[in-house]
Amino acid sequence: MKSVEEKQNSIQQEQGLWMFRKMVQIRKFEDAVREIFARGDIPGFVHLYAGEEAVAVGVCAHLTDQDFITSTHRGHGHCIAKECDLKGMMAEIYGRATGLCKGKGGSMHIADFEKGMLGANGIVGGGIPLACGSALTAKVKETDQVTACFFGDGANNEGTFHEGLNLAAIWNLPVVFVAENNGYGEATPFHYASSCTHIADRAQAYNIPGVVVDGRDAVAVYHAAKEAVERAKRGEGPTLIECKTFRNYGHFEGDTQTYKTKEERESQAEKDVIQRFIQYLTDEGIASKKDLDRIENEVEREVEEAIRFAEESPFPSENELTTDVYVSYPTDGGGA
Amino acid sequence: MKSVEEKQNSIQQEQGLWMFRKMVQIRKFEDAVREIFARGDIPGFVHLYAGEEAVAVGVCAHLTDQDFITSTHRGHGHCIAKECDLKGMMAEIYGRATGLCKGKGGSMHIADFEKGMLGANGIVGGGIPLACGSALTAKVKETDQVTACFFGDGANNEGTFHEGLNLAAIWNLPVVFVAENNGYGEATPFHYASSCTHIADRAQAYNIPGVVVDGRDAVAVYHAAKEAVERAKRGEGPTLIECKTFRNYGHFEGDTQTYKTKEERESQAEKDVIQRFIQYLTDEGIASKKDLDRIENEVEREVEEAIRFAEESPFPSENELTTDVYVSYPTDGGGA
Amino acid sequence: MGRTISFSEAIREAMEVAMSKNPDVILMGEDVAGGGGVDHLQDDEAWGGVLGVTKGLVKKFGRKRVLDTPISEAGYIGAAVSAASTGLRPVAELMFNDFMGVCFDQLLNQGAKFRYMFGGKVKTPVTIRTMHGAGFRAAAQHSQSLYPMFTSVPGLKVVVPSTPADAKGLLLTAIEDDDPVIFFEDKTLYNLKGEVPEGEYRIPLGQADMKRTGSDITIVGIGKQVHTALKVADHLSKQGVEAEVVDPRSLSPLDNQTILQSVEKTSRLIIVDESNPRCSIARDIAALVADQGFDYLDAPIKCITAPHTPVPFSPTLEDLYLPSTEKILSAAEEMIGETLTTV
Amino acid sequence: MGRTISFSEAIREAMEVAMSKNPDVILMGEDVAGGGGVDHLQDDEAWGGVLGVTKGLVKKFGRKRVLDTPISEAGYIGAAVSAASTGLRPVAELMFNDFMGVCFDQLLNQGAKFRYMFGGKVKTPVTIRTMHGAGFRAAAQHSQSLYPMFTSVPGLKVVVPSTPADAKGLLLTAIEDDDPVIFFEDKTLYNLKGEVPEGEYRIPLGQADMKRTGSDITIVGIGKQVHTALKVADHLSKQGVEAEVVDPRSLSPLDNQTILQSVEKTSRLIIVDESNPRCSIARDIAALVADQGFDYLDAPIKCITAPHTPVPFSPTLEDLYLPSTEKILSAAEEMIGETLTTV
Ligand SMILES: Cc1ncc(C[n+]2csc(CCOP(=O)(O)OP(=O)(O)O)c2C)c(N)n1
Ligand SMILES: Cc1ncc(C[n+]2csc(CCOP(=O)(O)OP(=O)(O)O)c2C)c(N)n1
Ligand SMILES: [Mg+2]
Ligand SMILES: [Mg+2]
Repeated sequence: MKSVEEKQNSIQQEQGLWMFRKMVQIRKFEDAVREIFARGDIPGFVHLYAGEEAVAVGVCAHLTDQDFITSTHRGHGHCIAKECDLKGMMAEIYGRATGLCKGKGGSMHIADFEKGMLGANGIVGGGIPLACGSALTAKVKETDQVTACFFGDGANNEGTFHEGLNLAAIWNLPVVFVAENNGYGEATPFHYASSCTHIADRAQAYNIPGVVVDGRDAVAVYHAAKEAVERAKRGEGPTLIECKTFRNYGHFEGDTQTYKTKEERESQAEKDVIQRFIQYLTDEGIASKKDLDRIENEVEREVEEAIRFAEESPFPSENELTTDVYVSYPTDGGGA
Repeated sequence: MKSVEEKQNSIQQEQGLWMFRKMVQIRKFEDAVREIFARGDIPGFVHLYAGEEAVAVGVCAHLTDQDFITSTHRGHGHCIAKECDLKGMMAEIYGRATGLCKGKGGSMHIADFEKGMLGANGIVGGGIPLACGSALTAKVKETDQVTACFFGDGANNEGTFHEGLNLAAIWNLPVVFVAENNGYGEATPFHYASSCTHIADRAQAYNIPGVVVDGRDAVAVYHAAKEAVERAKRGEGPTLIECKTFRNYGHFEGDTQTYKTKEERESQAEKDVIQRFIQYLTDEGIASKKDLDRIENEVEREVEEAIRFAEESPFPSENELTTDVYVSYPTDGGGA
Repeated sequence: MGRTISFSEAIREAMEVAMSKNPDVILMGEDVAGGGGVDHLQDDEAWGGVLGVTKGLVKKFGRKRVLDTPISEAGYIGAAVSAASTGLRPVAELMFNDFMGVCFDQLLNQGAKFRYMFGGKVKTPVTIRTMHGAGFRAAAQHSQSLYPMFTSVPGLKVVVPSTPADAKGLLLTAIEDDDPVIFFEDKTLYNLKGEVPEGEYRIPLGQADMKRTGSDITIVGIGKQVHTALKVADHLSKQGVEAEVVDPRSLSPLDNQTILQSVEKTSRLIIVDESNPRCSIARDIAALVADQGFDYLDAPIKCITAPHTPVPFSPTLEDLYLPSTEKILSAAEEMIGETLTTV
Repeated sequence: MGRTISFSEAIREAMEVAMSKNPDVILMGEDVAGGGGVDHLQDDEAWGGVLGVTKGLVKKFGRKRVLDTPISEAGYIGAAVSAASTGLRPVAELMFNDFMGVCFDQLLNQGAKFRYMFGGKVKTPVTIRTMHGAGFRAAAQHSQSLYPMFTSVPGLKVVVPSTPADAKGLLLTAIEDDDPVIFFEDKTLYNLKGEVPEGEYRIPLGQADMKRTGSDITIVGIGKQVHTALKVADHLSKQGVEAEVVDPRSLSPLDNQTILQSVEKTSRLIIVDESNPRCSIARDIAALVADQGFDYLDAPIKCITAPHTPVPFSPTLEDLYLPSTEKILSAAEEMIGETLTTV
């Protein structure tokens, strides 16, 4: 095992800047969505990823477009870390024809298979078996594609968690299970709903490695994910990484979070993941404050552009209602 | 902790003879079913419990009619250990009107709520959430009823296993989870399907005690169950007991068991659970060979009577087809 | 009669009445209390369900009877079913009916079949409350109306109320019913206000309600679509066509007689429902009438449903997805053989 | 034409052809190979599924392409769905359709909706093979016919074959189809023999088969009930009534045209199916005709289905549960307005 210092040193400049950019993209994207939602321009409900950036970014830093991820209802961050187009994402959230899913999916169902992003998911725990599927494809086709499977602390009590981890373990599938433990499933605390002390402890039940990392430390996530991804690529099977993290806002927009104390909200907010990563990058001399400011400004503009793009985009045309149900659409849609 | 000897000494004569009787009842009942099935007089398919008697009996020795059990597709043994009537059981398996479920349930769905037997179950893992339900009733009503939940090694990979154990753990429910590890789910070995070394290891994932016992040793099961039942009654929550056991016959009648080697079949059969318990009872001076022979003869007659009863019983009358769907059966059965 | 309260308040009231009367009634579900295990949380600040329907009940009845569950639907729905068959009378919330797929076995093969499989020797008085319906911009996995699947299962009863008063009366009956009942709540109706009787108020299952009488055409509406049907009826009335609007309220048991009698009177039938069309309750009712009411009919039976597609997210598409007054009117027009001005 | 082989051999053959042609086709399910991880087991002694339908395939294609799974239906059905959307073409076996309740979400909300939710940018060529049907004395949890629920889900295709040749032709098409297909196999038909073409043989989905032509009455049969319908037709023929027996073969897509054309010719319709009645495929087809074929009809549409009860275990009750030739004949009799001698 390398020491922590040695590990930290291994983040290369290019990688570090990419991570920073992605984290800032997520934060600014989510903050913008929050604002737009508040003024009523975004339909439905949205679950924001702000505060948890280090997790998605630290993991996806090791993945290429050929690798896969599965995601959750809180999926914007995973999409961005997997390099989905911000414009297409924002348009999707606005329900526009130019969205990544033509406006048919919405916030909870953004996918981009070309980027290996297999879909956000409105079903808690729904993505875990799916991660086994893409990993099975890689295994049968003998590619070295890895699947990262993101899910929340609430999801770790779903049956699919158990079935998926066991299946990945016995088939030795190249999956990295990433538990995003933000302490709550909706309003219910992790310690009430889960009988385990740490989600990572459950890895023992599958004879796979289980690791707890500080999910607000992008560097720590980066290193844990690196090991797990390499392990998977070597054909040594799945790993479970638990990232202890913090959700900056409510479960969904509109949640007043009475279940969190004021102190809890404030003390955690202090440990902001982006500030912390900036500190790291500058301390290590990987980037200057100027570089980072430049990136922030660029991202600022990207997000503005994404919003403009979305707002200027048309809604889907009427005929889109009944297309895309089947690849081949015989008769009149199944007798309907 | 008491020593093994001290513990063994604690089986009282009455209890020991009850256990012996129940084990012999199960064995003779199952062997009879096997014969009748082979000659074609029993419809459908049957899964026999022969070989696993020590588990059901060792656990149910601690339960009264007020306590509950949930069961599996391989449920005859659980029924008998929970004191279901042999005649009513046999008639049920024959599909007769006098069966415990009026012939409507069959081998896989025998239940007797008056005895606290909440039903065999055709769905692997299906009984695990149900066990949490009866335990919840006991908890809310503040009774000291315990629920024993039997399930197989195959079932330990179902999502319901995970959800049920977690639920019982966080709610501190009075459940004893009894994993009957006979090494196979159908033709698939435990070690192929399950990523854990022992099912009991999975207890750690729920912060509850997990115990492995030799499920072919009725005394060992008895003591492990005693501790777990007492713990549950003290309000200290669930325990997971894994009983390593052996299925004397195939998965269902007709299975030629090519997946077991001849040696495996023979070496295990040698360790017959009933012979072993006889040895114990006589060695300890709890019962004489004569007592046991008398019980065997009595059971022989009970099983014969049960068969006669079943064979002489009528099939259900036609109107039974549409009764018992609802308690109140308004209009013509839901518009049908 | 009662005061004017909302659909969601009416539902809460039914639970409150049932819980006050019978200590065996308990609530369970994800955040039905809200914030389970949070020490500092005042009970009146607890969520009370994701849309606040059970808010206040934990304050009144305590956390022993209002149980937050983990996100383990198979686990707690199964527990509710079995708690019911062993002496409690649980009301379990399956947040969105779309989540049935992770817990359906505990209803399909367990709760629904206990009584039959066990020869009539057990009852399972469990109520499952669950949200359904499109129009909330909640997309494909949170907008379905899946009651046809439940209706097809012998042993289950299925209720889909359309008004606050019906919701209260039916839910109280459902909770007190000795069979498993699946109670569907359209999330887009929660804010709908209406007069609701105070205290104990019950409506029997299997009794349709004539939401409007008329002699020219029968429109059967399910849940929210009762209101669409009423709108259409108003419009038709202005043109001299009197529609009878029948609200079955419970789909299983279904009040065949009221539907058939209405068609006997009007000779024309439209069924409006927002489930997908195939094997739907709309087609189920159509088939009932095509058999037992065939001789009454003067025109083809029309089902106005959602198309055979998932629920789209985009508002423009979702609005098209739902049955519209236009579609119903044009069906009515065709049947009556006259041109009616569209709304 | 082909040799005479059984329904189950025909199904195996379709898989064999598909696997030989395309390395992306894999099989997975509980004991579909049989004895996964057993060292001493010869591949030709492996189970090949609980009733031996896949027997021999592991010997031919190896354990890398024929995968025994743990008893984790949500896990492996979900894996099959996602393997399909990422490049494989899996055929997953859900042993009994009754087990859908433990894994339905992966089909209902995942596989079925991917294409639509993701804006048409993905295809999910997965086939789920599953056993259904009563008559095997397998009791309430192993005897259901649950295709109506699947038929109601947009995005899924649903196939219910009645003969060995259809089974082979439809399964090969299903496996090669780019959408998720649920393929239902009646376990009581496995030993049914029939002529089956060798090698590649395909039948398109959405194309009903006229199993018998006639001019007096249309009987639509589903799965095994096609055979009951044919028996009835023989009997009717002796009495001078010629029934047309239509086998839809796939329920989604459904071949509306063939059904409607037949009713146009005969003016009378009976649908025979063994699912429970409510929201069933029988009622679905009845509603179709009550709308689009109303003017052809001379008599009420009759659905002969199972009653609204779980499947009873006792053989005497189970026999009563299934649609009988007597019931169909008496429905036909009523329609034709003549007294027919019962079989
Ligand atoms: C099967 C299912 N059950 C319940 C829900 C409702 N729901 C949506 S998000 C959520 C909380 C999830 O908590 P967690 O997994 O910790 O993720 P987080 O929101 O904290 O990121 C719940 C209960 C759902 N979408 N799917
Ligand atoms: C949900 C579900 N999946 C699959 C089956 C088919 N099945 C019946 S018994 C069985 C094996 C169960 O193995 P195990 O739990 O070890 O119990 P055992 O038979 O060894 O007692 C299987 C796969 C089922 N009944 N239910
Ligand atoms: Mg969380
Ligand atoms: Mg086993």
